[in-house]
Amino acid sequence: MSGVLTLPARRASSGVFLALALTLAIGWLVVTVDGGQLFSLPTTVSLLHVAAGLGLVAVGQTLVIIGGSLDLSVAYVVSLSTLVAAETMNGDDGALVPAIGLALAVSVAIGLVNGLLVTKARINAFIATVGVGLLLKGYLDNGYDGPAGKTAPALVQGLGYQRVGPVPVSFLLLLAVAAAAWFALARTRFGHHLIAVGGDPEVARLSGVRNHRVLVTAHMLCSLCAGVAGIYLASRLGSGAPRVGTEGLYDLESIAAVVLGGTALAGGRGGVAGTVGGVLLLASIDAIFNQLEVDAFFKQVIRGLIIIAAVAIYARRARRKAAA
Amino acid sequence: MRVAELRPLPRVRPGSVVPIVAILAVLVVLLAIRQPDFLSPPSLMSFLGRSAPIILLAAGQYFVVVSGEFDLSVGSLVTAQVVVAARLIDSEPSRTWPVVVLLLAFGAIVGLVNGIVTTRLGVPSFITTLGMFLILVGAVYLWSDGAPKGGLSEAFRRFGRRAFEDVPGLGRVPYALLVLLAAAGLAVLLTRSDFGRTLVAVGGNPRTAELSGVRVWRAKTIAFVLSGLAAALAAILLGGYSGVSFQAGAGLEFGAITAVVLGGVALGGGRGSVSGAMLGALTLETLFALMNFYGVSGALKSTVQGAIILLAVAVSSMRSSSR
Amino acid sequence: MSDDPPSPLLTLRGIGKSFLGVRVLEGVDLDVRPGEVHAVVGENGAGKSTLMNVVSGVYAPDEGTVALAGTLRTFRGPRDAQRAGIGIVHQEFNLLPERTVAENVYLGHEPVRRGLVDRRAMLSRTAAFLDSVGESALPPDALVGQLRVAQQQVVEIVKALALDARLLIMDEPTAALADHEVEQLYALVRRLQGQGIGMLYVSHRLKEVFDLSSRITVLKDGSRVTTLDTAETSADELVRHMVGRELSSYYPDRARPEEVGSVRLTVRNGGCRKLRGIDLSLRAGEVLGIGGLHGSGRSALARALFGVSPFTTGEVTLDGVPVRLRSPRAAMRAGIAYVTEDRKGEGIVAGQSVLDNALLASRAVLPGWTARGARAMRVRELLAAVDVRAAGEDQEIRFLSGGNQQKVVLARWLALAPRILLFDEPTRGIDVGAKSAIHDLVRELARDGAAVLMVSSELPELLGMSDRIAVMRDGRIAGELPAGATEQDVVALAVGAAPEAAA
Amino acid sequence: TDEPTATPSSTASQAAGSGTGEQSKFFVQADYDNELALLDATPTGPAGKPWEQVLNPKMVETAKFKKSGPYKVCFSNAGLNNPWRQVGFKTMQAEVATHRSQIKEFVHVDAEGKDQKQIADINDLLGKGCHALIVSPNTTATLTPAVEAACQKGLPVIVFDRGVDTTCPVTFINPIGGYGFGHVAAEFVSQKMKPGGKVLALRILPGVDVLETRWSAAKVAFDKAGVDVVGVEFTDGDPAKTKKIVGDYIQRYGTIDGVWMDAGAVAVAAVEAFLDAGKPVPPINGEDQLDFLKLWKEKKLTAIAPTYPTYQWRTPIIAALKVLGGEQVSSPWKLPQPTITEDNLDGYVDADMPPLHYAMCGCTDLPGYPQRWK
Ligand SMILES: Nc1ncnc2c1ncn2[C@@H]1O[C@H](COP(=O)(O)OP(=O)(O)OP(=O)(O)O)[C@@H](O)[C@H]1O
Ligand SMILES: Nc1ncnc2c1ncn2[C@@H]1O[C@H](COP(=O)(O)OP(=O)(O)OP(=O)(O)O)[C@@H](O)[C@H]1O
Ligand SMILES: [Mg+2]
Ligand SMILES: [Mg+2]
Repeated sequence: MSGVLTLPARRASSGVFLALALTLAIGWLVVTVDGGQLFSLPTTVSLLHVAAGLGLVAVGQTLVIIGGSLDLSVAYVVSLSTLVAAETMNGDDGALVPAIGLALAVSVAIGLVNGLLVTKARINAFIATVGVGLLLKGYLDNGYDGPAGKTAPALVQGLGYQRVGPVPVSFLLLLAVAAAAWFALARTRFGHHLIAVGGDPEVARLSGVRNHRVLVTAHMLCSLCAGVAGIYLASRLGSGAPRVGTEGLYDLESIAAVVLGGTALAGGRGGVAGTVGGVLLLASIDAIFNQLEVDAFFKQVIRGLIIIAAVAIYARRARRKAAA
Repeated sequence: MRVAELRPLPRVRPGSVVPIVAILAVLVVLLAIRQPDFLSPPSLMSFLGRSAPIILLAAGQYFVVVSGEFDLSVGSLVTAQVVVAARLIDSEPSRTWPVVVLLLAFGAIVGLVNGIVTTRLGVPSFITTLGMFLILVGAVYLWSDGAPKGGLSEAFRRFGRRAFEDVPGLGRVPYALLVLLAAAGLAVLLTRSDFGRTLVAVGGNPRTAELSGVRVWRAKTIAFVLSGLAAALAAILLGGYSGVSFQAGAGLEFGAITAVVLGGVALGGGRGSVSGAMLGALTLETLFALMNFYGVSGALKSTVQGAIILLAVAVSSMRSSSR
Repeated sequence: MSDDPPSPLLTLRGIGKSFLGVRVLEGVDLDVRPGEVHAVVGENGAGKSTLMNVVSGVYAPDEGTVALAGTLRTFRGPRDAQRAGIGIVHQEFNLLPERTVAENVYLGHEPVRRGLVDRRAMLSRTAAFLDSVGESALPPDALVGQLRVAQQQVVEIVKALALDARLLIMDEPTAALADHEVEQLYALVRRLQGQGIGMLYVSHRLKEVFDLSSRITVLKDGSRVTTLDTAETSADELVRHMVGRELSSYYPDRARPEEVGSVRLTVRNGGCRKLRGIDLSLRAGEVLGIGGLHGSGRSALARALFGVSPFTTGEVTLDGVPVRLRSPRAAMRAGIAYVTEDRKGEGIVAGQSVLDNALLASRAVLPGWTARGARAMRVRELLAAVDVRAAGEDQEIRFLSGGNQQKVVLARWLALAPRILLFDEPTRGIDVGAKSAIHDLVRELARDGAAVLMVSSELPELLGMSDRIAVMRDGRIAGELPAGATEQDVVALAVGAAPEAAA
Repeated sequence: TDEPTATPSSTASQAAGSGTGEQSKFFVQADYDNELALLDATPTGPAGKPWEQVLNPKMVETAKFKKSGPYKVCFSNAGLNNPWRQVGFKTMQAEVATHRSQIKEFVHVDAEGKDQKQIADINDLLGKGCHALIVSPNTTATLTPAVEAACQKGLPVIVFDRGVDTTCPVTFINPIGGYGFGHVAAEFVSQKMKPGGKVLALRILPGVDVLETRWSAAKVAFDKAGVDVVGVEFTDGDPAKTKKIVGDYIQRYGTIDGVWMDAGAVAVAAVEAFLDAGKPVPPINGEDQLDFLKLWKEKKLTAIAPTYPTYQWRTPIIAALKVLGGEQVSSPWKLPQPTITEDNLDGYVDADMPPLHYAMCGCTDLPGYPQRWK
């Protein structure tokens, strides 16, 4: 009686890599015609650096979004983390480890608060994290009137500027973090439960999943990633910067990257691989337009269009699958 | 239908306006203590007048949110509208009305595009409107290459800046307030109408709505158009109130969404009232004034704001908890 | 307490529960012995599911105690209950469409090896369980969203089994199952009984109750009416306890020839993704029953006629005029109504009031500020007519019992005074009382000249209600039977044992 | 910190309860003193061309950068995200246009106000075979490493507007700077307003070094004058927010006797707040943006407009060509920083330029004026 079923592929992420390949191909063509070089060493390095920063945040963001939540406070967490790290190091390699530890601890703590607000206080994630963001903003605005602290030289040389061929260490770090996240989602109970909570909290609860615990953990991991991103930026900037996170638009950009990667905002569906693809896509667009010296505002328009178009295409393919 | 024995309904239902009214009351009291003359008609009138734009945006946002979507583009839309208005009017009074009409049309069209892309192309509205946000900001900077040009006519600025002076009893009645009252009235009427109720159903369960003959895509699109129109009105009042600048609409989208949620509207749709949303916006504005009057230092403002918002939302979500 | 019967596995004493001041359960006593199937019956809203949810830790009781094998238990949540060895098949599906069968079955207690989820074990064990319920054809790595309602029901059951529970609760496990699948369930239940597993069995299908249970507890308005030994009671007595009055176990009279009017709707060679070569005609005043196995395309047919997933080939005529029913809206405008089989997912707007739910369709297709008053009146009458039980017309519908929700959905459609009604499992999960009410209603509609198409997996209902029966198989109409056909005839056509009789 | 090599010192004057809060860590007494000295210094260089003039020149050798043209000049820009930078960049482009013979290619990369993007941009530019690199850093401290990396590449680096914490660039170009701006405005406000009056300080946003130095200088002035600063508010450059704040302060204190602001963006809004409240507009400072200047003239305000001239965007190009030509340049290259007062106001008001145009663009003689700036 049970008719044979045709299962649609569960990877929506394949789409983003297609988009990425296309973008790079077209970009390369245009840039070359324009007399530039898209894949020159410096350009590639810059591209990967930009990707590393956003990527670290976006991977964390992926986790909360898969859990049906959202984190709009990451930008401030990033800034705070740079400051905590740089101020604790204060240019001294000896303080490297404690500083990193402290920065990450602070970040995780913020994640904990986010998580508790979303679960225990039952505040919608959007508001909860915007609220926490405001709290942090106030602290940063009030406490810092500019860059502060000094990153340990070792970190600057290492994470900040060290490369393996054209690939910055920071990008390798991103890959490592992404791999870890992927593993957590696919191979641990936490991952399975997180996807369930994102898919349908009630079902998860009735199936004996501890929804709150799972979501709080996800939020802590998200902030942790933001913290790591902060440390990377501190290593890049040589000091703590109170507004680097917000200037970088890490909150919205990370979400955009996640969705570009084929993760459903509603939760319960998606993956980290796609997110990395989404980040690379955004970074490549940047790089290409840089080469072409396109006006930043025009670039913004194109970005908007590309984001919408890309997601529209996924939606289309998804529908076709459903109908097939 | 048999009403089985007297089963009392829950006091505070999810989506009720009770909590927000309470919160607002508290803030107003605090404000009155610190600054008694704040409640004097003239000052109250001007306060309501200057709060009109964000309240309008909240009302517009309500329709989108209750239908289960987001509109993150309103802030940039306001900015775009103000800048466009300035350049088109170019301090030429005679162009005021045509431009006003044009702005409303512009707002409606942006809403329409948001709606169509979201419903017909199946792009999550968070992304659609985020993209629209980028596009609008980029486009308006591009178009006015980087710095607003021209200027707004007095006739245009009147709407957001001037008032009927020395009205007996009230002192002054800002035009903005009248615009607000009219729009608010319409909004409430709309939520009571078939469309309004249907929209809530769409937000609650699109499948059911579709199978009951509701054109879900149409309902949602209309919601976006309403939001766009609200943004246009807000832009007209805001441009009038404070003139041209690229900052005109900065951050308003978050303001509006926060207000809507404060007002008890559920993100994700299906629950909440437009009056709640507008009260939420008024609460935010009151909070802002409160901090000015209590002299909360510039930098700490956002901390206080964040804390109070979290508190308020937490409280209301607690009160309206079933089970 | 060491009497002759084995000491009870589950003991409930004085269970009480109210929601927001609404009394739902009151002083319910009940016990289940190892290896016993204890049936719980009652009208819609009697509190059956709530009671089951209390036992399975979903709700904490306001009063009373839950004892498992003699020791008192307080569950902080479903998790605790599961740990204590209580498994439950919920009345509504609790599955994640985006996840595989195996992932759903083991959700919350995934097998782990060295701290990592052991997928291989998950798949193999799930496959084993599927075997044990005779669903070996169902791949454990299929996405649940791709499964048919019936298959999902099976996954739901397997999910409960996977907890290897001491006490298994089944809240209307057969609501979505056809009779021969019910047989498989019977076998399973008996096997579990053999293993000394106690079972609470909630169902509106008295046949099953009598086939399976050894004792029956009747709930009414939240309190226990009585507990009977199945051997010593009869359907009539049971029904009397449930509804507190005699119920004619007969179906309303069929349409007399003169009542059957002209042909309203015809389909010629209709086809779509799930249907092929559909030929059928529907007359005013008659009830056309649609039989068949699950997945045979009955819902697909209804959905095609209602324009949800329209026919891609063939021709449909309404009163002789060719029509294209591209969307539900178009169908509604043409006077067609459709009561879906998936109430939770497609039938109700959980967060809206009873009244809003009942008005939904009218508002959509015949809007207008002026008509509102009259419309509201009409809907109120209808809600009364179908006898909805709720705290008030502005109570959120999610707080109503399944049956009452269904009645609200019916009222929604009746408000449009449709000329053609498509019912997909109209009495699924509806109690005997309401059921016969709905049967009378359907027949009445036919009498008033409506053409009714009724999909049903319940053969007695199908046979009792239909003036004609079209039986489907693999997306085609296998054959048509006149009134008075027997269950065997239907099943024979459904499984393809009989030569296809041309319609 | 506009000066390179400047290290923060704690010799900040104490804010004796005059509401200005404690001194910013950006305050560097030495820089402060020498900027105030520069205010009355007389520039050397061609008269009427302030963008070529220098205050207290300290010439440095540049022979080692001498190359034969035409050149490829690259520019890493912090951003174009406000009218000031827009006007400035247009001016720079116009300047480039006047040297078409010597500059064969002018590469511009916009960091969109993102530190890490600018670092990446600079690194990227190093691979493009530029003859000279002009940098307008987004943030002083954080861009330093990248600029040092650029210096090591051996090509002449010219920094302007905001500085970097290193001496490796050939020169650092900017007008007198934040202390001068803040001081001039604060002095004016505290002198013109009624003694013991209440001052409201409006700031755009915290953490932008140029703005911080302006405020820290103003603090010193206000504390010295014993002015009662009743509020220091951030406006995010949003006129609506500004009007609300100012309105509420007027209501709270009955009247405000002086308004100081660290940038002109919201000057007009502040003035309007008083007009709408039916109060006389107190002594106030703005900047050289035309909307303010027009309003000032029209409403006969008691006002002053210290400037941070946009003509400084011309100088880096000029400097780059000098350096590549092996000519000496002054390092640092301090440009004069005129102040607009009642007396010279009419000279700057230009009715047919857009409201947010900066009068001090020194662009009237450049090709494409005025269209390019409209
Ligand atoms: N979460 C809830 N909040 C409020 N009321 C509820 C809730 N769940 C159930 N009820 C009410 O409790 C009563 C019993 O509901 P329940 O679902 O247990 O009935 P049932 O016997 O299972 O009916 P059916 O046979 O239709 O499933 C109903 O009147 C329903 O309205
Ligand atoms: N092979 C299939 N793959 C995916 N979904 C299916 C398949 N068959 C049926 N369905 C879904 O299950 C629902 C019911 O299936 P269908 O109408 O084909 O059979 P049915 O006779 O109505 O059985 P049921 O009682 O399960 O509804 C349909 O709405 C359809 O969407
Ligand atoms: Mg039930
Ligand atoms: Mg069916």
